[in-house]
Amino acid sequence: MNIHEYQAKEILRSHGVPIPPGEVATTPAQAEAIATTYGTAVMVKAQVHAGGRGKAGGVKFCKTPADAKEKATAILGMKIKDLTVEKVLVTVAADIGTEAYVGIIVDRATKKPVFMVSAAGGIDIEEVAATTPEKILYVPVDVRYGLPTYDAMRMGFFLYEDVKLARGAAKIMQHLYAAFMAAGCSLAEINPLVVTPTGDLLAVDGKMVIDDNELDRKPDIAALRDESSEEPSEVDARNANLTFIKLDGNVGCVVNGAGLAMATMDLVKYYGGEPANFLDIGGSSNPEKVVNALRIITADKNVKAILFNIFGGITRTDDVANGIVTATKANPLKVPIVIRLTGTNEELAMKILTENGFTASSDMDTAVQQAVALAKGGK
Amino acid sequence: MNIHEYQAKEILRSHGVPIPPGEVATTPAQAEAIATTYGTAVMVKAQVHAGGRGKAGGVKFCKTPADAKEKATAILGMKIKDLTVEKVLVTVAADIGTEAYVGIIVDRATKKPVFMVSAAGGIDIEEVAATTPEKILYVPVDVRYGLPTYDAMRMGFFLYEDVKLARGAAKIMQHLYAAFMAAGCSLAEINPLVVTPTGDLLAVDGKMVIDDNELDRKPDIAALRDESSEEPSEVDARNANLTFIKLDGNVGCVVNGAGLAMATMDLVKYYGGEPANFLDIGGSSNPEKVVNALRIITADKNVKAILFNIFGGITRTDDVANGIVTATKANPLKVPIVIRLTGTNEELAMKILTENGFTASSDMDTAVQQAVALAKGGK
Amino acid sequence: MSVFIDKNTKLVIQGITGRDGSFHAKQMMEYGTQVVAGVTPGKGGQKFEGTVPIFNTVFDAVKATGANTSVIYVPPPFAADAMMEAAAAGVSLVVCITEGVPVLDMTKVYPFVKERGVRLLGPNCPGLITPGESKVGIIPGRICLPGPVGVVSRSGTLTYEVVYQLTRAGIGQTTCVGIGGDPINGTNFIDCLEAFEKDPATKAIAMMGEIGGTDEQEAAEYVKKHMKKPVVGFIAGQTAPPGRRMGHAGAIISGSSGTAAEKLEAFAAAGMGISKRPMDFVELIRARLK
Amino acid sequence: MSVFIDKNTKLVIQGITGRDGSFHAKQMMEYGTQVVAGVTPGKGGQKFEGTVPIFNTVFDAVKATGANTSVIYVPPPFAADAMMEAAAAGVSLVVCITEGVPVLDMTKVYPFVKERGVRLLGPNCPGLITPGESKVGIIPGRICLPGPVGVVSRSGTLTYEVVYQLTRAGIGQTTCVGIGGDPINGTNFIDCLEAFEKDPATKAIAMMGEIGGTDEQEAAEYVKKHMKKPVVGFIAGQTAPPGRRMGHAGAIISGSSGTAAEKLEAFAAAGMGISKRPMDFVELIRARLK
Repeated sequence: MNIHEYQAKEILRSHGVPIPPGEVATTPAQAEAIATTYGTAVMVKAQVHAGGRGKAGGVKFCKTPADAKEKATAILGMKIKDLTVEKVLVTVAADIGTEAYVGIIVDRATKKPVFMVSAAGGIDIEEVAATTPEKILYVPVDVRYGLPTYDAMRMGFFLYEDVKLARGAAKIMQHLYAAFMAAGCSLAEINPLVVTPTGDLLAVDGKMVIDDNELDRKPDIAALRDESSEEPSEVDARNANLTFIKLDGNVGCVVNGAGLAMATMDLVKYYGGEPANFLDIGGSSNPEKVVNALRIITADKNVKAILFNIFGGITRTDDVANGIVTATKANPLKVPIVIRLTGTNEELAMKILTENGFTASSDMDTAVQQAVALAKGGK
Repeated sequence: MNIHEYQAKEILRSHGVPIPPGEVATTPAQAEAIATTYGTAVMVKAQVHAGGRGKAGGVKFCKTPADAKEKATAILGMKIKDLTVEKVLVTVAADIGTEAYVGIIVDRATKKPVFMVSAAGGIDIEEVAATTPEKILYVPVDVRYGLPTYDAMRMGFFLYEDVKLARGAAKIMQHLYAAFMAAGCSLAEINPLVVTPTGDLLAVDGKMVIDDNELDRKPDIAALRDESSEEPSEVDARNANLTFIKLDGNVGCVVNGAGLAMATMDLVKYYGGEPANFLDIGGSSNPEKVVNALRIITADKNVKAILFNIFGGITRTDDVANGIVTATKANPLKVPIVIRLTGTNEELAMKILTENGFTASSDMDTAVQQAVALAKGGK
Repeated sequence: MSVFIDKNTKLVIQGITGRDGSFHAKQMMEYGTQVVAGVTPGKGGQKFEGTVPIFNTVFDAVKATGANTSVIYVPPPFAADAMMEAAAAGVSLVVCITEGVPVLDMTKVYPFVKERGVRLLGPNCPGLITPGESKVGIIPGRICLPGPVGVVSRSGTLTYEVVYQLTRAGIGQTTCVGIGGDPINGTNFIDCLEAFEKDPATKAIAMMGEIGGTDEQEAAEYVKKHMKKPVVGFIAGQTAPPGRRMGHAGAIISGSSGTAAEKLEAFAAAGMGISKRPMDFVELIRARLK
Repeated sequence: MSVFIDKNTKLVIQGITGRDGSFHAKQMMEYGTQVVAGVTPGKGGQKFEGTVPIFNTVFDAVKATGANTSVIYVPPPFAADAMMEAAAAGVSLVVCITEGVPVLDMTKVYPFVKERGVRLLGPNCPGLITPGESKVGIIPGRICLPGPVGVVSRSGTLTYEVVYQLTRAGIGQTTCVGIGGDPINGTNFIDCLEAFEKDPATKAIAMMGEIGGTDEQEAAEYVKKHMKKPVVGFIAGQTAPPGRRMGHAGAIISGSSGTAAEKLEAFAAAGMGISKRPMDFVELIRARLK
């Protein structure tokens, strides 16, 4: 789950990371009022789940409250990568001496959280990694021991020669690590970490991505989700416990299991079709899920044919069949449907479908070919 | 460092361990007032750093506030193992169904905190260990992982068949472990852990011993020290950064290093003398320490001779010599002194001592023999 | 012959009385797996289906029954503890079916099982099956057939699909292993390839990967360097939108973007067969068994 | 010959610019120890006494100088981190002189160094010395003499006393090791006995224990089972008041009260010589060297 900059900063601040004062505004007047209370130059920053906000014109320096109002007017409502800006962060503008990058991610290879730090901050870390990899220090953290002071200091000295700054940065790493663990992150970044001309360290931008699997046990973090800033159909799917990603094709896919779902999309493409979505109904059997899946898929006007590909293991195929029957009774389909079912309770499923006027096959390859043909207007 | 029951219970309570309500009283009137506010039967419990309070009459059940006043009158001021009771804990008397023992200590052999739990609680765990060792379950904790739920549940089921009680006890173990780590304990005990007739778990007595080495970084815990309940000369020594234990003999010993100090006491005994104390001036050189050591030792009227045994490594023997000179100038000695010095800056030390009228040798064996003889009134 | 499990596997089921646990317990028992114990705290002393003794803890279960393998069907918040309990209690193989285990939990579980020398499969995996001998997990037994092919996959239902195709074509399996698709799991492709290479009964290997990470690339490297037996590979997610299943930062660390193209290239460089569709495994494997 | 350190030991000193660190750095350099680096955060780039390069981190020091041993003189709150840093940075021996390290810190440091295969001596120990070759720690060099006796002790100044007596009697030492008296330390008696048994130059061993714990009893058991070389033992604290240096609970776990009598009995049962006074080592060792 993505959270906004202002939310990530709030978490970081509560763990001791120095953050410039800031508040969120949803109207230009609010932005002006916030800038007035600070009485200094401010930054007005679009709060959307997208990179490249600066390049898109979503981050502006404002000398005066009037200026902040004007910039907020321009930014609120603008679109950045298809997402409408609903909120801006109004934050005290920091004097910037040097900029560094500090991030942690969970790394598959070492099976540990790994710090990445670089004195070349403020720009895309991907670019640094590609062009000057020696400018990044990687430090894996063994969570059994936490982040030891010596590793934090090692990173501090990698960023700064001055021992006072190195110590300050080391403390920030430890706070960042604590925040990362406490919030259940898969990624946390401070970019840039700034040294002001007076020698203070400040986290001028902050980013956090939360592991979705943490949300059940962290209601405070789960509450940070901003559904207004996400694709509505994906929000809908998530609330129905489905994994759904909208794409641009016309073959709506309903599959159980992420691997089989991807393989199904690949096969659609292989036979010249275009998948309209990735949709994994998951492992547990529940007719309700199928009902929701059909509702979400049919809401997409691009969808010209629907393909079910279910291999029943934990999933009982009779539950899926019942779901199809229930959903189509309530809302009759306007596009053709191709059903492939095999595995657990397959015979019962076939019986249910047949009795309700559906045909179904047990072969994936032919089902996919058929769906592609139907989406193209064939029979 | 020992802390009182009421202090340990406060720490345990703050970590979520269920503790019966209680307050400290230093006068019988206070005890009565506390009992009145509870409006139930209470226990009045002597707060001293000694075991066997119950057998000594320091723990009493009181039906009424008047009863509490009367029992507090008897307990306040009584002596338990040479320690005067200055405070009592007045606490709601729990209905007791069953009693269990739960403790953690730092174990040298496994190099881990180890839980000891037994359904045979309420009595001395040493007795259980000696007579029915199979009634104790030992569970070492790897601090890198903390106390896992499965180990806590394993202990819970060892104490109680009922899963609700097992879960409750498991939670208490986890709270106890958290308290143990947070307070920097070398020992923490709940004895007894009680199941009330209504099926609630309650920690009716609690004990904690703090690792002295933790106190510098845990000022809140250090502040719990109750000097009024300790031997005054030992308090004095500790405040002077000396390790001192008062004994009953007449040869006052000033040694650097615990091992050498013990070996010196052993040698005093070997030659028929009795050491008046254990005193380790520690590793770092500081004439002030010697001054304080002499002050503390000469305060003991039993001391008939003073023996210095210093092997200078980190300790500089000239610092020790200067300390002896300074201390005896300010407060001339009334008993003979035997000085053995060797090691770092030995020649300078000998010169300082000689110039100030002292004699000193470099041989431990003869120095000890001489001190024993002098303490016996010899020359 | 087989890898990891066989007819001597003595299984304890953690969460045996839960919805999924009880369903699959019966499935495994029907398949012939030696299910010697179940664990549900508070139900110690009872019996599952009148035959399998239930214990309060895995410790009790292992002590009483000599179970050497555990399979876990407990909900995500309890899964990490369940894996550690199994490893601490002394089984040598732990299979965690549970989906949705927080990845930070796994950063702790992984070294825990490693330092005890215990093999962990999963989490978020379908388990494994040695056709005709033993099944641990949720792979449907009737789609499998004893035979010479080792199957290893990051995905659940995709594994079923491929195994089913093989079985329908009369090509049996030594052992089918679903390693799970989570970022941190206990057993990876290389572990399985190594085991299959050592297993005399395995004559060819079918391997199903996914986009994301570099496990497949490393596996290909391993095949190239250490394997004499033929390996056929597949990658799911060739048409998946980039950046939705893995972050940029992960790509930086691994020096790879984890795309299907990159993985297939590694397969080709290792001389592996490449199955373009799931069903293409049949002919590719058949050719390599001759 | 010797154990743990010799003339090839390349030492980095953590806390080289502190009060104790700088004093003993000079002592070690004077004794002939190869002091190749010092560490003080913020003083990286400077030189100690004009010759020894100072680094900000142990990592930098090891990388630049190839130091294989570290000695630690940092204050107690920083000692645990310093031990872990040294172990992580790649030295094979870490000697921690610092006194007053919280024991709970050591419950974490101990597995950390163990899983890296690093030997830790201490904390709260005087270090070790191989007379004539190298000294790491604070044992005064001039009281030692090269020779055939291995010395191992839980106490600092008591070690000096015994070594001094041996040296005055013309009996030299291979290596003198102070393992420290803290409840949890990195190297115990058995580790040292094993090393001395293997060291061809060591012909007899002097071992000084204290009351508390069961290390001496286990060492005696080890001597009985595994040692061919003669060992003479001493226990300090025969007259110490009971219960002041160790709690009851510790005694329960170990099944022992850790008294001097018990330890001396174990020594006797192992056929060890028993030195009643520190000075008795001289004759007992002399007899065993013949």
